[in-house]
Amino acid sequence: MSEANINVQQYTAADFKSDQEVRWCPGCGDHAVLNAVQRAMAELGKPKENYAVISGIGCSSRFPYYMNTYGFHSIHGRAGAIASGTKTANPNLSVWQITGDGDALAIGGNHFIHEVRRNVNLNVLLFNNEIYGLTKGQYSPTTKFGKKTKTSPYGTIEQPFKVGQLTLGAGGTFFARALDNNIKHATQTFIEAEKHNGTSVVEILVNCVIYADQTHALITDKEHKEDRQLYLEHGKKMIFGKDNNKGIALDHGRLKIVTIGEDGITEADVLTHDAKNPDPTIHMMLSNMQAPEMPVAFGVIRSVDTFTYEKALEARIEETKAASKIHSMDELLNSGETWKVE
Amino acid sequence: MSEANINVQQYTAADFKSDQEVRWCPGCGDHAVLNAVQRAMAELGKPKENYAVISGIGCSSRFPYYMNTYGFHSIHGRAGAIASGTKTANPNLSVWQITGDGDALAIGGNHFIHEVRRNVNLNVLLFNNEIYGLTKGQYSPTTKFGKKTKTSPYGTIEQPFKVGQLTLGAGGTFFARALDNNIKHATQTFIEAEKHNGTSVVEILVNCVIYADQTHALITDKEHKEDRQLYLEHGKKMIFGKDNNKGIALDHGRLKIVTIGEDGITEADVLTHDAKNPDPTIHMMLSNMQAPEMPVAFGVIRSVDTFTYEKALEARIEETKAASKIHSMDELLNSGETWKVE
Amino acid sequence: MDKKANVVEKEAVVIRFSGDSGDGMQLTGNLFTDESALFGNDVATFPDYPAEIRAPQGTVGGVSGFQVHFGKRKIHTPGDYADVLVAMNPAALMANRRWIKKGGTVITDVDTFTEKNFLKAGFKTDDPITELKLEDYNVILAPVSTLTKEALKDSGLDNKSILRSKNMFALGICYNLFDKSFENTFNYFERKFGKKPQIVEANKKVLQAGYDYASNVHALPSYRVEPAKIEKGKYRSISGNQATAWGLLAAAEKANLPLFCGSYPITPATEILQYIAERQDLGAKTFQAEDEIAGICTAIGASFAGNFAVTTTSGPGLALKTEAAGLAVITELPLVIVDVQRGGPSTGLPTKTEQADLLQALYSRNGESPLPVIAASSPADCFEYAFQAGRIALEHMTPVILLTDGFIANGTAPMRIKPMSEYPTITPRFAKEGNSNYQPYGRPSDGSMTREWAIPGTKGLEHRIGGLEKMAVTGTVSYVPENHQVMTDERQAKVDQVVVKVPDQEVIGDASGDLLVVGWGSTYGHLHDAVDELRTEGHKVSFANFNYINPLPKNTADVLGRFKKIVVAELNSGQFANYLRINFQQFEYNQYNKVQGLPFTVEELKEAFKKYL
Amino acid sequence: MDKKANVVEKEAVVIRFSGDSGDGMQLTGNLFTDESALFGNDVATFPDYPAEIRAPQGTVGGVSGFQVHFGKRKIHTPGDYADVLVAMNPAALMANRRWIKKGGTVITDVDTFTEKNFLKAGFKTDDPITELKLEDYNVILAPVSTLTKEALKDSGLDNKSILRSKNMFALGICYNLFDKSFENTFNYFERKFGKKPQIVEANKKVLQAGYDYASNVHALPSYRVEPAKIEKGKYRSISGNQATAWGLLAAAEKANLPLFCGSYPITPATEILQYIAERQDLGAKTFQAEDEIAGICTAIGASFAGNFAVTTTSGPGLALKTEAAGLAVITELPLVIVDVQRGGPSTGLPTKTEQADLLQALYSRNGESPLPVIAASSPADCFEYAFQAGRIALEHMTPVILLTDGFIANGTAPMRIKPMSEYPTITPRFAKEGNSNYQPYGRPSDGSMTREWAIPGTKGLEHRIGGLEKMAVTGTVSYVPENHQVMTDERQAKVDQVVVKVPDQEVIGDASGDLLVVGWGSTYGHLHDAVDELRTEGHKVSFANFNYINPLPKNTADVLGRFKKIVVAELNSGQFANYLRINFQQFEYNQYNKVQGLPFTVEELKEAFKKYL
Ligand SMILES: Cc1ncc(C[n+]2csc(CCOP(=O)(O)OP(=O)(O)O)c2C)c(N)n1
Ligand SMILES: Cc1ncc(C[n+]2csc(CCOP(=O)(O)OP(=O)(O)O)c2C)c(N)n1
Ligand code: SF4
Ligand code: SF4
Ligand SMILES: [Mg+2]
Ligand SMILES: [Mg+2]
Repeated sequence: MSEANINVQQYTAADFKSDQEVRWCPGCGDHAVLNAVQRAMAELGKPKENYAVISGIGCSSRFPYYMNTYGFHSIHGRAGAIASGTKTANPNLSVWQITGDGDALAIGGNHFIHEVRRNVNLNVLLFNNEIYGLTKGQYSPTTKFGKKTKTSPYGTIEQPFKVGQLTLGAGGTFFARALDNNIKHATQTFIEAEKHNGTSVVEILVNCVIYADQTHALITDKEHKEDRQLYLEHGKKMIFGKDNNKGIALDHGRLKIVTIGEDGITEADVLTHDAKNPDPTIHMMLSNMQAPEMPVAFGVIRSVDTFTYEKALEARIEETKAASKIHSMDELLNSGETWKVE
Repeated sequence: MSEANINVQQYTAADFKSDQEVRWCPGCGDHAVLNAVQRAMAELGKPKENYAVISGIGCSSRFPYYMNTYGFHSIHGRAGAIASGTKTANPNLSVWQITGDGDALAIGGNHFIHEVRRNVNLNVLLFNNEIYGLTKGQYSPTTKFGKKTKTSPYGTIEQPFKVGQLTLGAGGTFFARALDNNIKHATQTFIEAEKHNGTSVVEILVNCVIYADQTHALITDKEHKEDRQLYLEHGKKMIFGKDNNKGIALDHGRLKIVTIGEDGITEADVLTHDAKNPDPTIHMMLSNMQAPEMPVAFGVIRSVDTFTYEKALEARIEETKAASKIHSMDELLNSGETWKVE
Repeated sequence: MDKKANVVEKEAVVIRFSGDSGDGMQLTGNLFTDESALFGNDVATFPDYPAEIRAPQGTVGGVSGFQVHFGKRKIHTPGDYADVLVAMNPAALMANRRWIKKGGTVITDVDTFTEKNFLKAGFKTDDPITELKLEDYNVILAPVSTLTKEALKDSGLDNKSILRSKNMFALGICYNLFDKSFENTFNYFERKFGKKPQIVEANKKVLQAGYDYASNVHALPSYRVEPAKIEKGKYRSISGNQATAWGLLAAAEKANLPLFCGSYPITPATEILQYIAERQDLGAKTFQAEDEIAGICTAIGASFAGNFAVTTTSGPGLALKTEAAGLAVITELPLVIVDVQRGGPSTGLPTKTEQADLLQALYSRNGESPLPVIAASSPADCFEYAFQAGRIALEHMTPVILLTDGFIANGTAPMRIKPMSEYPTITPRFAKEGNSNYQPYGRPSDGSMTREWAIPGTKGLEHRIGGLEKMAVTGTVSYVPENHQVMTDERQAKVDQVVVKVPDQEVIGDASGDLLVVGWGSTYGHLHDAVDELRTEGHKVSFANFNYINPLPKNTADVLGRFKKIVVAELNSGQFANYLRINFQQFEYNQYNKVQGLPFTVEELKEAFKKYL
Repeated sequence: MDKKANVVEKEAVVIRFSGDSGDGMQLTGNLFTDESALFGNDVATFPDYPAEIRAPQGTVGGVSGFQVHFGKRKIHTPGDYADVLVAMNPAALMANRRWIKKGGTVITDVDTFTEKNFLKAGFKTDDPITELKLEDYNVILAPVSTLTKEALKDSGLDNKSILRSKNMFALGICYNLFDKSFENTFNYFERKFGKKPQIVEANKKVLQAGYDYASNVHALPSYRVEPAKIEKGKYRSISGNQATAWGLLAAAEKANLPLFCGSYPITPATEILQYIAERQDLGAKTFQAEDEIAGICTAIGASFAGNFAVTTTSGPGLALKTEAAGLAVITELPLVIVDVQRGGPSTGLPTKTEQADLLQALYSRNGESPLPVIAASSPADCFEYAFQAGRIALEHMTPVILLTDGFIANGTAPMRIKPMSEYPTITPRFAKEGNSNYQPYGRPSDGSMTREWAIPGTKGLEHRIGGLEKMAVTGTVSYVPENHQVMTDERQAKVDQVVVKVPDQEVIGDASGDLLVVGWGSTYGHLHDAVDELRTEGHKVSFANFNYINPLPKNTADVLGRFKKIVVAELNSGQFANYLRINFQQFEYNQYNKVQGLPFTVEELKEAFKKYL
């Protein structure tokens, strides 16, 4: 299958629905993400058979069964390694890794930081519900400090990972954030992720209605959401708020909220988002913003183009082939020191 | 063994030498680090029996055999988890994890980021020689891009981890850097690491004379070393250079080198190092500085005090005990619903 | 109530409560069980959850069940087939059809018989009774929803809350059916909903309404199950996972060491970690690790530090722990590894039961790497075997694998509460402070092969251990060929020596005869019942259930040799049979195996064993 | 040279070159081997590195050795004991004393006999010959260093460079001893140091000096080993690890698929990864993963994508891969897992050899999780068995474990180069584009049980696979109890069916007799020689060496049944013997086991087997 083969096709989201009954709890945030991925794939227009959707284990990891593409529901934590193998073996596939906060950051943490470091061209959709859903409610590496769960009956004593910080710490070239209840924005974010060359990590804040209901409520609750959600776009000003008059500015090396029209602040004082800046400093600050003090950033926070692992490998192989005298096993076997017995 | 027990003792470095012959290659950087650790422990003056030195597998991980303390040479990559268990089980011990760039960041990557996240009070000495020494010269996750090694005969195609960036990405509270050929400074750095409450990650640049000789030469070579090594001290100006007239300043959110006395620059323009700043932004920039463009930072780059995992657990247990009616198995077995058969 | 005149006496009865996940069947079943136990019956129960957290309402996938077996005799299993099936909707009927005893009683809520529900449950017609061929059964189509609403029409509760107490109506019917009082259940309502008197009243009312309804339905039989002759004492109901957790806590107490549990959640083992996490009041430390490898490794680190360390998991997790288990073997550190087996291979059938990790437990480590393996055989005896696993680990300085499985881990049964003073004290061989001649791998002269445990922090015992082969006695690294043989043999001898702690293998039935049924672990109950019934039928069959797998009891060959034939029955493809072939090649082993994610049924076992009689 | 008059003809000779790590003994050994092979001898070699990268100079720990066995007959092993020991310093003498054949020749550099060196080597006196009781040996105290310096005094080289060619002096002595030409060695110098003519000349000069020295030492014997009758053809020298790598490459070529190797370095398997990494010119992709789990998982991902995927490791790494291996079993994806066994348990003796991962390979996965297991038996046949492992994996859609070990992995032997056209084409069952009725877990009617492989990117074959139990044929998730049994049985039947690819078990010697020696894998050579010698002595003993472990060859029971006694000899505590007990309980198995990190010696085997004759 050559690149030329990959023409834009006409699809609808329904073309990506498999015949399997979706088994998540009613109200689970995963439903919306499924919907958004199906829309994104339809919109991208790549041939359906070129998608491989690869997951680990968890509620969210049931995802591939519901997709009418090639799919692999693997073992807990290993989706990153398996997806890396699939993509390296066949760089023409569009590989989507589906994973949870437990799957990617607990048992799968090593594969996660290494796929990010290698910059394999994968789309990593990390469903962060801050809990182990499938095993019925134990704390995860993203569970908020102090939270009581089945394995922390007296409250956790662990600081959670910040997904963006960890991604950038591992040298990530792409980090974005989406929200289960904003399907339209999530769809666009997934499309951006697919378009990025390299490991595209998308943290999706999803709600587990059963074991961690309302864990993202500070951000999603109706009353405050406009004031606590900042939608970033490359090249656009970082403006948000109910009245669309709040902005993010840099003050002595730190981000702060300013109000346009107050204290002489104008739009010019507000930062313009530069997702393509190779320096990760501002991206790190943006991805670390937490409510209620600051708004939480959504959309593509960082997207820096560089070479990808699987393409670099292909290129190296082509160079080596061109430079080598050996092109078959027969040539290899007969190369170097040999002798004849007659 | 109670805290009271831990009086300052009189030791010399020799007290920490075991009777085992040191088996590293002549010229290996590990020898110097061993020396520095023994000096640091002697200087710290804690009872020798309270030290537990725990390693994985690798040349560097042979370390515990050479220490006359409690020691555990475990399996590849697992030192972080084992050390976390030891420290959590007995918070009175001073636990030193000895690990390599392969041991900690390849197979042990997950335990590494999680110990850092949990902030278990360990001293993690990460011997970074940018190679797998013990298995005779394969590239590691810190090997420089493009380097030819036994498993990359045509050059690597992978971006290396930056140890400081990864540590801070995982939420690290302490990061320092030391050099095998500066024993005195390394000794002091190890003492700082022990004094810090939490996971103290010290990246030690060591030279593998056999498989990656001179990998740090850009920093260590005689001619340039003063200009390429910046020794940080909390509260002190970031000044370095042959003539002690170079400094690090902040310019539009980026670090740059300035020369005191040129272009009107005075010492006041040079940054003062604040290792205790909870905001990791500057620490990240400092730890990411690379030669030859910038000097490489040595010493304690970040040291922020917060609660540690093992102490938080102990405190939680004490609270629970105080609040509970159950203090023995008999009480537990007889609690709740029971009935009698007569 | 003339109906009560013809009460039928029963030896034992199986009831299966089933309904939608939201129908409260687990609570209903537990309340019935408690009443039975308090009355003096012996009981065993098994819950049966759907694989999904919340499968779509009304579908077969969403059915939640709870089976209770109670009797006037010793109850060994939750029962194969239900005498009474309570099915709260058509899906529950559909899902459980195969589990109703021939001619049994079916109580179902006829108010849920709607076209939509039939469709969701996968019925092809609107007559589920005929479709399921239940004509010869005693089917009670009770208007449960209607009568519940009726009973609570003046309660002031909204419709949703009212329908939530439907399950109490069903429970009331069952109480009537088996002539039970419900004092204890009323007490439960008070305790549980004390702060909401409206709810307490509503539940009481509906329970009574169900009871009264049953009094008036003449088709309903009336049974009585007399109290059983049970060992005197105080009892509590316990699940296998809870008993395992508590047995480990008990071992820590008797060893006077803190318990450290390093684990990673995995079905069906997670609850052990949860039960231990609750016990911070007993000083237990749980470390929820980032993965299974960190689970066992933190435990090894804690063991090195001198705690009683354990790690808990299921098959796929055990696979991940084997490299580190080998480290515990070569360093000779005490450690208990609990494997709650589930359906395999790979992720397999995570919520189902199986016994297919036996060879994995025995042989999954690289190199010659022996360790003791023990298996529990009932929910309650998980306590005993967890305790023994801890005792062996601590007193013999070795990792020990304890095998349970989904069936006993989730099932519950009464456990007699023994005072802790009746358990043996556990005494590890600690090296003593100031022993200037401490040899980390010295073996005592008493033949026990157990090295001394020197705890970091103890003055003068500084030493180094590790995963490389070590010189005998001193423990320094050694590449000497002969020494490797010596250490290989010593490690094996140490495990063999554990046999001193292994009680002789018991035989249930006569000590010799035509057929010996051999089982291990959790199939105990079913095999026991099958053999009992065959014996009652006059067959010369006996039963040996193994709890100690490695080392096997001293008298094993003796036991096996006294029977004309042997049949090994297991929920796998023959792993214990193969293990016996390795150990006692002189005997012929027949096999009965099943790999369906389900326990045996007594019926199939009897049929299978009769072939050899 | 009248000395040459009394040349002794020899069947076969063992030389061991030994010296400090920096003395170039590996090169010396290899050059000698090449000369012998070119001359027409059969050869086998084994290097013996110190465990440390650079142990302190002059110590026993720092001694590096290289043993070569060459002969006019078929050579099966590198030899037990050396006819000639070259020892470049006292430490080399000390380290290898036990490996000299009684009365053999010892050539040592007397210039290194200094007090300091004696001390470092652990001698108690300054007379190593007496101290090591070498009086009855033919000890040549050659002034190697002095004469090397003498030979090069006008070379213009510095002292250090001069001393670096000492090894060529020793080689020259050996060439004289065995009457060898050194044309090929001279050629080597030209090729290697062509750009530094000074070095070429120096090496030639020293080699000649050594040769001339030997001509004048009358104590030195003169041997001749005639060419062997070897199968005609073109040969190359190959190590087991290289042969494994190339065999995998060959399978990829014959399957017309890219080779993907996902691995993590580990002794003694690392070289396989390295040899594959070199072969980017053949399109091979190596993925050096972050750990063993990622190694196998990237391979599984590549297999899913349609590559020929392999992962390579040693015992501790295999332990880490078992969970994922189970995933390959249940998803039925092709995959070769190579385990180069080393001394265990745990880290154990990483640079030493052992056969103790057999049961781990067979049984380490959770649940019933069968897969084929194959073992190679010599450096050269690693090529063949790696190829067969690939063929079975790809044509039967299953993971396959290939076992080799440190002994054959590091050892070298000549391999006859067969043209690739003589190897069978490998034809996986690909599902075809446009097959609208593709059933991921459908089984063909030909009984092979092999499901079809649908490669992502192929239009119309979109489907999902995973680790949960799957419905037969369709592959969708299924919790149906009977289906689990069906799939369990199908997976087993598929592996059993691989027997169609397994050749009948051969017996070396007569087809029946008094004793059958049974071995598997790498002990082939030693067992072969021991049996040959016993047969020469008139004993009715034969030998069966197993390469196919699971499934076993069809005629195994038949082979075993033809002998009065059976003895199973293995470098472990009896794992294959136990496996045979499981499979063929009807026979009695005697055992001979050794767990010392070393191969057998022919001598000890003969002695052991005589007990049964
Ligand atoms: C090797 C292994 N360990 C543990 C488990 C149990 N397990 C399954 S899913 C899961 C956590 C899932 O959490 P997350 O990835 O956040 O997914 P969610 O269910 O929340 O979507 C765990 C611990 C397993 N299946 N396999
Ligand atoms: C499970 C396992 N995998 C692989 C190995 C092989 N191995 C031993 S050390 C090592 C890498 C060591 O590199 P590093 O940690 O950087 O230590 P160094 O030798 O460079 O000091 C590897 C791959 C092993 N011993 N165990
Ligand atoms: S348990 Fe939580 S995460 Fe899982 S399906 Fe239900 S709502 Fe979603
Ligand atoms: S190989 Fe390298 S890292 Fe290992 S001991 Fe030698 S110099 Fe040090
Ligand atoms: Mg989650
Ligand atoms: Mg290294």
